[in-house]
Amino acid sequence: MEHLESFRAEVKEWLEENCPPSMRTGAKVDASSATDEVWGGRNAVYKNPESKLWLDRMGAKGWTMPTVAKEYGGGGLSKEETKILNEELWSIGAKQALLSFGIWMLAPALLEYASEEQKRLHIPRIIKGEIRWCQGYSEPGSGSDLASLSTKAEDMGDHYLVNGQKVWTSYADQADWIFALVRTGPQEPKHTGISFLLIDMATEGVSTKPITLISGKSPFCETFFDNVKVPKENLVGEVNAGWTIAKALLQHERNFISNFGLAGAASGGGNDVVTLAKKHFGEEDGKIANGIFRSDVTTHKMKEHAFGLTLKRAGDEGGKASAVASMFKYYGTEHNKKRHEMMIAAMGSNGVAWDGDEYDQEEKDLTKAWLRTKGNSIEGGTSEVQLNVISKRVLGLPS
Amino acid sequence: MEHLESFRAEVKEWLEENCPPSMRTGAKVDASSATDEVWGGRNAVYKNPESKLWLDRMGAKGWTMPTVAKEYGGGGLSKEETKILNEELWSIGAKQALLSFGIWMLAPALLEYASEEQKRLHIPRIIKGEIRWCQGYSEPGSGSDLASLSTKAEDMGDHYLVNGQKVWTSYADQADWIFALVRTGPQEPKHTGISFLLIDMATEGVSTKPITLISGKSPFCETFFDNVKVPKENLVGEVNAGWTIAKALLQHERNFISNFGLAGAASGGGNDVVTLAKKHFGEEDGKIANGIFRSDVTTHKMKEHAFGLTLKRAGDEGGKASAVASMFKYYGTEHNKKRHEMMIAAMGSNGVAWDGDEYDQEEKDLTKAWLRTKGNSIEGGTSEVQLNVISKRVLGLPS
Amino acid sequence: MKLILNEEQQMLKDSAKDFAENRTPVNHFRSLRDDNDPQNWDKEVWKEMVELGWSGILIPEEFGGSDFGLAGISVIMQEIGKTLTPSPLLATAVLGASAINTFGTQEQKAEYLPKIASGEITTALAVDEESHHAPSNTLTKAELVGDEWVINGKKKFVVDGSSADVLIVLARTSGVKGENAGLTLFILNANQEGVEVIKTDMADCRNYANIVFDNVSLAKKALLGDQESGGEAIDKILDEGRIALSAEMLGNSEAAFEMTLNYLKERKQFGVLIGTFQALQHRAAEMFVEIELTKSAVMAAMQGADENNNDLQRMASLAKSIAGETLYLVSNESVQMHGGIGVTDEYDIGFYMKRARVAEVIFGGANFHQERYANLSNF
Amino acid sequence: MKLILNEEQQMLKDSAKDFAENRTPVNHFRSLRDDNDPQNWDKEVWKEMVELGWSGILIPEEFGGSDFGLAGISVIMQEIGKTLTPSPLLATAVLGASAINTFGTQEQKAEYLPKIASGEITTALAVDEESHHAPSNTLTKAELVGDEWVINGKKKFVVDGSSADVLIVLARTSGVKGENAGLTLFILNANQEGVEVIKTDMADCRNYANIVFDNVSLAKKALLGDQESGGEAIDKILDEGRIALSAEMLGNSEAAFEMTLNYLKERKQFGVLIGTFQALQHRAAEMFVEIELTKSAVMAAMQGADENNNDLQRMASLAKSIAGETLYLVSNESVQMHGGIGVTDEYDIGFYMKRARVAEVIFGGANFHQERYANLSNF
Repeated sequence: MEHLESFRAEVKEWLEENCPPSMRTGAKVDASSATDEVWGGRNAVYKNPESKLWLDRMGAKGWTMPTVAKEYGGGGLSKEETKILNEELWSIGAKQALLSFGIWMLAPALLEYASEEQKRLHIPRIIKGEIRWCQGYSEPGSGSDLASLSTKAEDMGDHYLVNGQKVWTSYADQADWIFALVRTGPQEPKHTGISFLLIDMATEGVSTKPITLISGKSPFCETFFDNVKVPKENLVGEVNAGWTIAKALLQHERNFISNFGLAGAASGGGNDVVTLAKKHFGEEDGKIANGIFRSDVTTHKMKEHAFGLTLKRAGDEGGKASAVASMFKYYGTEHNKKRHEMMIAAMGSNGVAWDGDEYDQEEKDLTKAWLRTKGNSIEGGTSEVQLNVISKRVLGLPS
Repeated sequence: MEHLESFRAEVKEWLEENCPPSMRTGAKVDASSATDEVWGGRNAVYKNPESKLWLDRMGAKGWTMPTVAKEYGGGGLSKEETKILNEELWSIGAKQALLSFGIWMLAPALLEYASEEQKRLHIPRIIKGEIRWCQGYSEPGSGSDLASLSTKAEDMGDHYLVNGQKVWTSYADQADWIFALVRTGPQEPKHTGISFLLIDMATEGVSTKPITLISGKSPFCETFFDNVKVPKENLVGEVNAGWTIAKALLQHERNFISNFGLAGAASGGGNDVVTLAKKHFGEEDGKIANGIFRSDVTTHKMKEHAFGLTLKRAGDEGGKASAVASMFKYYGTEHNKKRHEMMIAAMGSNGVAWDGDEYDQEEKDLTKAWLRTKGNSIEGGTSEVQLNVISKRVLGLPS
Repeated sequence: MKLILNEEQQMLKDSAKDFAENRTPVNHFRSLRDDNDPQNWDKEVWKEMVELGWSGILIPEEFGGSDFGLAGISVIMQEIGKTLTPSPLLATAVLGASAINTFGTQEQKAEYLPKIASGEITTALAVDEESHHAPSNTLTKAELVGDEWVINGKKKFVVDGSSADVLIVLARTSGVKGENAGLTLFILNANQEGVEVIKTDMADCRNYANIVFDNVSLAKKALLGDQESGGEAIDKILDEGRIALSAEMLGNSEAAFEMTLNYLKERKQFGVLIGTFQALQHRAAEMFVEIELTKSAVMAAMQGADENNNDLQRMASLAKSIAGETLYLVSNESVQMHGGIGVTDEYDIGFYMKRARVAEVIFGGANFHQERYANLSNF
Repeated sequence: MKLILNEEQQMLKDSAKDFAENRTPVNHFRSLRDDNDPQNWDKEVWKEMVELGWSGILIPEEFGGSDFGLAGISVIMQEIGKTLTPSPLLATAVLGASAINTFGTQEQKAEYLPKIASGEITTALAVDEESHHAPSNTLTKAELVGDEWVINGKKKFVVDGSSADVLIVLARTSGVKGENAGLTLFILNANQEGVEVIKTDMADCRNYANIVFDNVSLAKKALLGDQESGGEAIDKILDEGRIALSAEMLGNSEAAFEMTLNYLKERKQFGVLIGTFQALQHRAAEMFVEIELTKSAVMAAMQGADENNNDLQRMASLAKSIAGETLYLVSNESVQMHGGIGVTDEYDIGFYMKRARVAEVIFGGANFHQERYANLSNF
């Protein structure tokens, strides 16, 4: 305990000295619209120089991935120490130094599946935010059947020759490297002919094209590989054994998305359905003036309450079963869609505004946010896939 | 036109002379609880002798099946004449002279599929109410997969030897004869080894046992066949071709059941959910005092309204496609279940009363009626089967 | 009342179907959108619609129309709804024509109806002032100053408001917010001094505007219908509009559903057509049933309106509410069943979802109409 | 607050599970029903429950109980709910014990609590007078006449009312219908003169009674809690009852769901197990999710109650509402998925449906609790 107390003091002191003032705004990061997010990478542009400073300092300490061993550039902290670090960051309202698919997805996979050499090469660069990664899984036509992918990597002796196309690659147009699933065993059964490959996007033959969604511009891209030469040392794990790594990563993504349902609910503020309903329908005796809508809001909020408690219970139980993740992914995204439907319904015509000066920016943003939620129950495994997983893996129903 | 006018006059006069006073009460027949219904048959008991008189007179005219040809004991009336007959019966509030599965189901099938001899033997007795029929289709374990039936009829040269068991035979304990599906071709594919057989229930080896439902006593029985000898002339249609007849009959049954959804709704009176809600929740400014329940009632009643209009539209379109029947069977029974759920919910604790003097008979009846509706979406083809039919036959979705 | 189309209505429907499929498939809507067309509808297309007689369907023959009734215009709305055909049909041929024909003086009819029928002018109906539809909440004020009416206020979410030549405006001549009494309708030219029309871009790329009235002076004859009779009049006009809009929404649902069924029949996953998945089959079957119910409600409302059914209000609310709920269901399910491509702008299905939510708000959403239906039914 | 069971609670749960599975499987309930047992529960079984200490879980050690709290009794309710075990546990060990322990004088505690703990008496709480739960609508009147309270009125739908030795009654000492102020609790023996207990048979074969109070005279010490404090007191007692009942309803749902899953895994139709049909799989998965949400709501409510969470009312309403809606869904789906046998009396699944609807009414249905939750949340 004494050690932890002194560690807390050290952290406090370090933060006091090193966290720049403008990085202590306490602002939450809103992944959909924030403009001064820091994603790092070769081409990063820092509107605020202090955010670069903050990244460099945190990166140097390895505190962007505090539990990773120091030999890979991490913080080398214990769980307890990490908890303290997070508490102290929280208490000064520190901004997140680095948003990164490298941190969230690739690094954990590399730690488990990569060679020692690969770990020493890639993980420190992720932690320092030097290299920005994107994920290349989905392909046109593959949909829920991810393993049907057909981007091929031919073994040319000293390198792989990659040809094909990925879709739904987030921020591919701004990323430096991509971790991709490729078909190396065209004759193998579909799950066993897949490998996990790291590709520098500066390589000749790689190109990207942004995808416009129903909600407007998006971070998603199509990514094309046209005779791209990839060094053989960029293969992670065994050849044709990439599906195992992919599954582990997908699970991670699913957990990540399932929190959507509550993200906004927890943040409160102007986007709460109750606030919006009172504003647009009016209040009577402190109640939403439209009785039918109030009734809908109530059942919705009660479900939200119970879902929040379920997330907490799963945490308290320490359960990490993939089936539970499927439940959260399913319910969280469906709930989030419903939540946005209720918000725009509460707003009447103001809830369907798109452009121009007659409506507030917040209103127009919400219209687009509503449309964006429609993807939540598709990306990272559709709701239908999650229900399949629950019925088969949790409930043991026969195939 | 002149002919029709004189026909109407004739009918009026005949009814004036022949319809006994107590048969003109205008009371609707409530299939679930009526005690003075007339079902005819060998063992019929007539609480009111005038109901026997009314049956005999209507039967003699053939007006229990007015459109059937006179040679089979029917009324020999045209469609227009039948319409007039029904209008005149309605206008004096005449009770239905005979309730009969023979009329509703068997006779139409016999007219289409039976031999001349069979028609002349059986149809007149149905029309006069001399023989009461029941239907032997379902078997334990057959469920939705009706064609998997296993009651077998072995060809013994001069007769069939029937062994097996039927379930859900309505009023089997009071019926004289049963029309049954039996397996005559055990080696054939399941749909082509089935025959349609008429069996006198007085034959040795036939026995019945009533089934108690969650709602209490029911007209349903189990019917057992233990080495029952059935004359070969009792086979309707070709041997092993019974499935065609069965399908035609099932369609008929489905149409029949699909009207459940609106039956009660149309009848109004004390069992309407709005009336019950106002009684038990109270009224404020003429509105149901509980806002949340009022909201539920409203959407429910609007759906009911649209469903009623859909039945009317189907009638106006003259469409009789089996797929439409599936829609009505599905929606009608699901709606009826919901309607009963809402009625008992409106009544609070009075909606779950079962026995004793502290609650009204009407309340206790409604509790049982609610439970009885749970069978609506199972009998005559489950809701799931109807959805399968719609998706495949109407929407053309692939198998 | 028969819930089937008569021969005349069937012919109109066939003609509209043909027009929508061949002249204005969804790509027509897409290209107007991509071009940021300032009017959101194409003048040439509208001219062809006028030539087909559609602008005059609610107009008596003496004023150049065909008097085919609300059912006639509704079947057209249903068909063009299938391809999201942009046009001022709702605002002009339904709302404008109905308002003037039902409540106008002989002089007003003679002035405006022939011009509507001939396509010379388009109209718009300015009602809403808040985010939720509520005619009785009208605050826009009309005061008699000397011989003239002076109008002040701001209207919002006016369908086809930015392209209309003539405006019909609901204003308060007495009473307070929340009262239906004291409302009066006025008719005026959109280029009248003091009228500021601000086009607003909504999610579905239909033409909408907010309109400011700043000391707009009108002659006495600008009254449409009797003074203070606007509450009742607007109800009748809106109910006709709601029914026609419900027909359009039904068309939206039918088209989105058909696109989705086709997708289920051609898209493979895990080696099989996704239309073989029973869970999707049952959801599709449920959508089918809801669409059938909607057809009946719309049919009963439009035929009833033409037969002067005294249940018009309740039927209009039934149609609008059910059409809205069905379109909500179908648009959501359609996008979900399309998977990833369903949320891309490149694919058409998302258009139906955007249209769905905006149409839901026009002239009252399901909430509004459920409450109205309940009140009219004594629930 | 942790949303997991502590060791003590887990042991109680295991013990209850064992008891229910081995001593009181559903057949125990069935045979009591078939025998028309006048009490609807078995004295021998109750004696064994008492021996396990269940009647004393909410009673302090000084009065012979174990003081294991609401979570302790709730996990037991959950387990015995799985087999529909009939017993006076809810009315006695939850409502009676909680009421007396929380609001009783030292004297009342000493008089009643040891007897409850030892199984010597059972209790019942008489609140409702109308078909819908509404404590503030109480009309049963208690007047002070000389030194005595005289009670007149009629209570209905009293859980375990016909077998109870001791009654706790909510009566009005002032104020009018609809007011919470003016309510007072009384405790009395059920065999008191003027008390008429009429057993009522409800659909689920639990013990219920209507109770008439005809000039029932009570000594002043029959007051439970302060005069006029009954409105607040009853709320607290009912909330504990609601939470325990929600746990039982959760157990009902879990058992019905498990029976249904087993059926899906063994029943064949068209040559395959019906559990392979995707539409049924998805519906089963949805039920699973609803049950998980219910578990969390019940867990949070019962653990919160024991930690004196100041959000007790809202949590109780959340638990009761969600437990009710889940049980409604599960009981309906379970019967439907069982097909024909599901609606026969011979098969157990129908029992859960009957229990579901009656439990829904006890202490307020989803409507009541949604309204309460909304008011408490300022919606």
